[in-house]
Amino acid sequence: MCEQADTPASRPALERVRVLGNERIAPGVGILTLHAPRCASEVRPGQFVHLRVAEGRDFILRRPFSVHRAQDGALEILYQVLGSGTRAISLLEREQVLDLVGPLGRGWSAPAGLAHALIVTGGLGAAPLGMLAEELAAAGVAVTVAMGAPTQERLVARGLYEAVARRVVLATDDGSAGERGFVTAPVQRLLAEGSFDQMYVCGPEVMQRLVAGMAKEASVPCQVSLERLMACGIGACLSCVVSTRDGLKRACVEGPVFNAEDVLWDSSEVPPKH
Amino acid sequence: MCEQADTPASRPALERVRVLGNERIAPGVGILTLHAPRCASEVRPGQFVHLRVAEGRDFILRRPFSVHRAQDGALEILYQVLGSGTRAISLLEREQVLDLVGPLGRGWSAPAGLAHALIVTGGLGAAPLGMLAEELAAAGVAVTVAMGAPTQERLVARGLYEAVARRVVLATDDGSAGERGFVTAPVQRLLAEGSFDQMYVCGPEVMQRLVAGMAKEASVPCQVSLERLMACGIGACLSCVVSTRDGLKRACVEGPVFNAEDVLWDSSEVPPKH
Amino acid sequence: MNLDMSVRFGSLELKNPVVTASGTFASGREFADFVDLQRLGAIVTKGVSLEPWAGNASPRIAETASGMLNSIGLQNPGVEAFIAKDLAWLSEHAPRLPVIVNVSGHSANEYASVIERLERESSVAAYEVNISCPNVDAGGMVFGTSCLGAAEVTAACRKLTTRPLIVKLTPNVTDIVEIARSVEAAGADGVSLINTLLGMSIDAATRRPRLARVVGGLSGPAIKPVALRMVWQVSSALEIPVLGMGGIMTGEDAVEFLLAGATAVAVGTASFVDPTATMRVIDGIAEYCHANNIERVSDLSGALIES
Amino acid sequence: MNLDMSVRFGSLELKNPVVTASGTFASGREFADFVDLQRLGAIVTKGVSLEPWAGNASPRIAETASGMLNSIGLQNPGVEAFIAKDLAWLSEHAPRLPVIVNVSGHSANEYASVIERLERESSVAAYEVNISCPNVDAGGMVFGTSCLGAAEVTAACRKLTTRPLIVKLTPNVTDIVEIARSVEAAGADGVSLINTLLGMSIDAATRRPRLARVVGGLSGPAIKPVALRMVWQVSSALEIPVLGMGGIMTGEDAVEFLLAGATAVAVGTASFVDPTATMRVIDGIAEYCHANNIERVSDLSGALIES
Ligand SMILES: Cc1cc2nc3c(=O)[nH]c(=O)nc-3n(C[C@H](O)[C@H](O)[C@H](O)COP(=O)(O)OP(=O)(O)OC[C@H]3O[C@@H](n4cnc5c(N)ncnc54)[C@H](O)[C@@H]3O)c2cc1C
Ligand SMILES: Cc1cc2nc3c(=O)[nH]c(=O)nc-3n(C[C@H](O)[C@H](O)[C@H](O)COP(=O)(O)OP(=O)(O)OC[C@H]3O[C@@H](n4cnc5c(N)ncnc54)[C@H](O)[C@@H]3O)c2cc1C
Ligand SMILES: Cc1cc2nc3c(=O)[nH]c(=O)nc-3n(C[C@H](O)[C@H](O)[C@H](O)COP(=O)(O)O)c2cc1C
Ligand SMILES: Cc1cc2nc3c(=O)[nH]c(=O)nc-3n(C[C@H](O)[C@H](O)[C@H](O)COP(=O)(O)O)c2cc1C
Ligand code: FES
Ligand code: FES
Repeated sequence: MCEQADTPASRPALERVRVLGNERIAPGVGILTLHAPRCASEVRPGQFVHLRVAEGRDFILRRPFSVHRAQDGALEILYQVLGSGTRAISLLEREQVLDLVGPLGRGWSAPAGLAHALIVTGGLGAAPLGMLAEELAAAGVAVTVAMGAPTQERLVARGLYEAVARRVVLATDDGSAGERGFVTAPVQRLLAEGSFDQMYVCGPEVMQRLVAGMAKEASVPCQVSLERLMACGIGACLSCVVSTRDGLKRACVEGPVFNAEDVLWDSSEVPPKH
Repeated sequence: MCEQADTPASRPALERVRVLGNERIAPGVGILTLHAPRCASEVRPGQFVHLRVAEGRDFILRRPFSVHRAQDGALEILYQVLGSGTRAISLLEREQVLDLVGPLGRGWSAPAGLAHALIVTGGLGAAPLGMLAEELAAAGVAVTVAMGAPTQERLVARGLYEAVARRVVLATDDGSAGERGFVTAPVQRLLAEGSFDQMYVCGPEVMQRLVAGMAKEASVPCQVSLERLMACGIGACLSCVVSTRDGLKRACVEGPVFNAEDVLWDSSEVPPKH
Repeated sequence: MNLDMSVRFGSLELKNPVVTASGTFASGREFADFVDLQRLGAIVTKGVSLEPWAGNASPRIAETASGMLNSIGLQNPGVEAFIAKDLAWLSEHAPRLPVIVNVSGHSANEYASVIERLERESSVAAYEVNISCPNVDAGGMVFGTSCLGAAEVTAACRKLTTRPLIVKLTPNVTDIVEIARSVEAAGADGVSLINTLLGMSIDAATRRPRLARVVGGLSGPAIKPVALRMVWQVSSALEIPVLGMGGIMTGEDAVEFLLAGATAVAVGTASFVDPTATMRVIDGIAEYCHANNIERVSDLSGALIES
Repeated sequence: MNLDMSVRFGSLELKNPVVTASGTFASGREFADFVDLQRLGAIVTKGVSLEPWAGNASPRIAETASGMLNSIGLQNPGVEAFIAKDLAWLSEHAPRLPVIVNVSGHSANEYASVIERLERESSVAAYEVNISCPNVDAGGMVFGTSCLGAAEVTAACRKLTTRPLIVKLTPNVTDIVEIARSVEAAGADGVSLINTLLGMSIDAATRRPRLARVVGGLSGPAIKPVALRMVWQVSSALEIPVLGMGGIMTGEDAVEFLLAGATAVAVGTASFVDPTATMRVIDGIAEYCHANNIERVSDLSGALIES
């Protein structure tokens, strides 16, 4: 189980990794599979890796990506093409070698005696919750998942969640799968119906904030995973701060997963939109 | 024949080209073959192309390379790995696409009635003289070649010259082929023996200067090909100037081939050595 | 949607906001094989001085990370030869292309004399007065680094012409706004920003500077953040328009300069990497406007959302 | 051949010339998984102020061509927390590593108060006084852009300590030598060059600045030519040693700074790209020395061949 995520047992390392596969799974979305034995064996759900997209000078900064799944020495990263770095990632081919720093950050944590968890994903927010859903299910925790996306085909990792969850509820902006509209509506209903011990949320920051508000009203503890621009990824540069009740916290080491109630949403900033 | 080189009939163009082959032929020396139909059909002996080594930001400047040979839509470039750009060239693989600007510059010219030409090469200086030797020989001109290099294996393009020249004289620093020492010694002897109408020289600038001096003493007209750092390659930036009796000339348009007697060697500068 | 690409740079009407950066495009002839010169908003010529200048010793350039250094040193054949060759060629081959002549001098008088001579030529549309070249000992950047010097040259030139007078400033100063204000007060109709940053490159293998003159001017994408910042600072503070430049490689880069407050932009080093760069930039701006429902390019100037 | 990597930076003995650039290495702890801290010549800590500083709003960084902008704004927990946490950690985990504390303030008094407090701590080897941060409104770069301001802060700090006092200068000035001379005259034992260049980045898609504070400091390989030039200018003019930095990614880059006249070098942005960068730079300098038959790294300083 994943209690350990709270105090990651592993230390990050710089690791040379090899591309095992790179598959397009939806328009502008792909899965990159990396041979990264050290990181794959150490990573905990919700942690991330800091990827060097290419040698040379095209990218001065690494790019942070959550680990979607990890097994047998392989890491899966679910990525969305947004800018130059993710475009370069989408062009990576089998056998290419790159490097990463990881595993990094504080992942999801499960309270003792967790019986029923509600996972809420929005778009690519499905990525960092994959490993968690698998581990929770394997440990006998009941998992309900609410997924939202613009369209049916953008409901990435839906298969994974359907395989392990007791129930998966879908919402799409265009109604092409599940109900039409935002995922917040089904979440509201689920909270009214069910009795959850813990919520896990990842997606656009505005969605996370709304869902966190619902969790609070329903008195369900809620964890969120926040994105920030990151230079170092290891806690040194202070580029990734999140405003919390305890002051500024670094998303790369004290996050990316935070307890929703600690986050001061008003003053936190989203990365530039595309 | 190559009289036209004097007034290049063709205009340069930006051309996307494809790598047909890239072979290592000596330590740190390779032949890059490019599918470049437009340039290959227009280029004259002694002209060069300005190669974009890679997209992205690793190289702000193009790299100038003489055309070694051109036939059937293919250009051959003989290159020596010196710095980051030529290292990147050495890693190019078949089917990769890059672009070039060319053909550029003023190439070798042949005086009317040329009967016997002496070609002198030093190291990679063998590159820009390949096409010339072939064209002269095909036109019935007698060609004698003096080649110099550090070692036998660095006598690049020796096969080409042996195939078309009446006589090829070799000199290597270590004596591994031909006589030991610089190519200047055999050139001196050849000039004493033979009666040449025209000399063509390319190699390290100090060698070109010495050979040009011998040519002058022997009253043989002599053309040299000079290397300069080049930004634009098309005559706009003035980074490539050569001091001549008529003032500063741009190596990229008024050269790279100059009449040796016009060059003011004292004030001309060599590119940084490695 | 009909896209209006034209901009007014002071009294100068340009069919689009893209011009060439001085010294990177010669006087156009060398690029005629690659671009349709008349598609340019204007051509800014290489620097022209009263007498011929020989420029600096070689090597004159060095490649750096996302940039290059140059120490050409304003080599040029002098104003008479410029008129006889370059201006004549332009009048014949690109008669509808506005010509902005970049002017150099060792003293305020020399700048003024070049302009005085060019006033007799009808094909000159405007002047860009370069008080910012880091590659000459007297004149050049010396004027551009003090308010007094900058104003002195500007005033001397202003007296001689009613044509648009653009003053090109150096970024190698503590307070660019102060300098810009002083040239505005001295009568400039616009400012060009930025000339090159003073830099240096060393070859560890030979232990020598890569440039014969040791230091030179840094241009290219490396300097874009500094250029954008100065364009933003100056255009916020001044009334007169800004010609923005420094590392523009694409249409999107150009749009960034417009948003920062530039009225028009110049493409420099990019033309070395890609001789068709100016055309790509024009096309890229048009694409951006189409994608973002912008009907007039001039609406982009200063449209940065700062809240 | 036995290679002597040690250098003397004023009275400071460093086992090699490679230190960390302030603000890019925190206080070392975060890098302990990646580097052997005690192999560093010294650690330069992040900026420390008298009271806690909250820093600037987010976003605080932006990537640029061969560089990055930051507007962290010197967020730090104040000198007391620094001593209790960072200095204590360093004393325990890297007892033989010289600690150079980077000092920030809004006024000359505030700088002095930080030093006054640190004087009581035996594990501080030297101070680097940052009068060059472009990311704070009062203090910071304001002092670094005038000779008077620079001298004032230097003198205030000098009075309070006999430890080596290094003053970190901003490149955003017209005449770096003039500023450097004034801090030398005011008692500095060395200068650090360069802090970041003031820059800006715009997202054309959103039409917004990429940094919440609009402008920020440019670092990384893009600025290396400017940094080398300033190191060369200042080390040629001053008696006191120069700590050179700006875009150092490799051992060869570091050698270039030494040749230009730096006595030691700092690695900054490179540590973000590669957390082991400092070690690679140390190894790279050693390799260069072996390949070039150099027995003492200190012989490289200022060994540029300029003829
Ligand atoms: C902890 C963490 C986990 C993440 N996990 C995933 C994931 O599993 N799948 C996925 O597709 N994306 C994930 N992201 C977002 C991903 O890092 C960005 O989409 C990516 O960096 C964009 O890079 P680019 O070069 O394509 O975009 P550009 O806009 O060209 O990048 C410019 C700079 O901005 C940064 N940047 C841009 N957008 C973001 C963003 N949303 N978050 C952080 N930095 C950004 C880049 O890293 C780079 O430094 C995660 C971000 C964080 C912080
Ligand atoms: C007209 C001309 C024809 C040439 N023909 C050939 C040829 O056929 N085969 C061959 O191997 N080389 C040739 N060269 C030299 C070749 O251009 C350089 O070796 C190459 O540019 C080095 O690039 P780099 O990135 O490896 O070196 P770096 O040192 O990393 O390059 C840095 C900068 O310096 C320039 N540079 C470095 N050395 C030279 C040089 N000797 N001449 C010009 N620029 C240089 C580069 O172009 C680049 O702008 C020619 C040069 C010129 C001017
Ligand atoms: C090779 C070269 C020569 C230049 N010559 C001049 C010049 O003669 N006059 C001038 O005002 N600016 C000159 N500049 C500066 C450019 O016009 C421009 O301001 C600068 O290069 C920044 O733009 P860029 O990054 O797009 O090149 C020159 C720049 C380069 C690279
Ligand atoms: C994220 C970041 C934070 C910085 N914080 C400080 C600081 O607190 N104090 C300081 O003097 N310099 C600070 N700097 C400047 C660096 O120490 C260094 O001078 C500059 O980045 C140039 O070096 P580089 O190109 O190797 O990064 C900071 C730089 C960066 C990138
Ligand atoms: S990314 Fe550097 S502190 Fe978080
Ligand atoms: S390389 Fe630009 S003029 Fe010759």
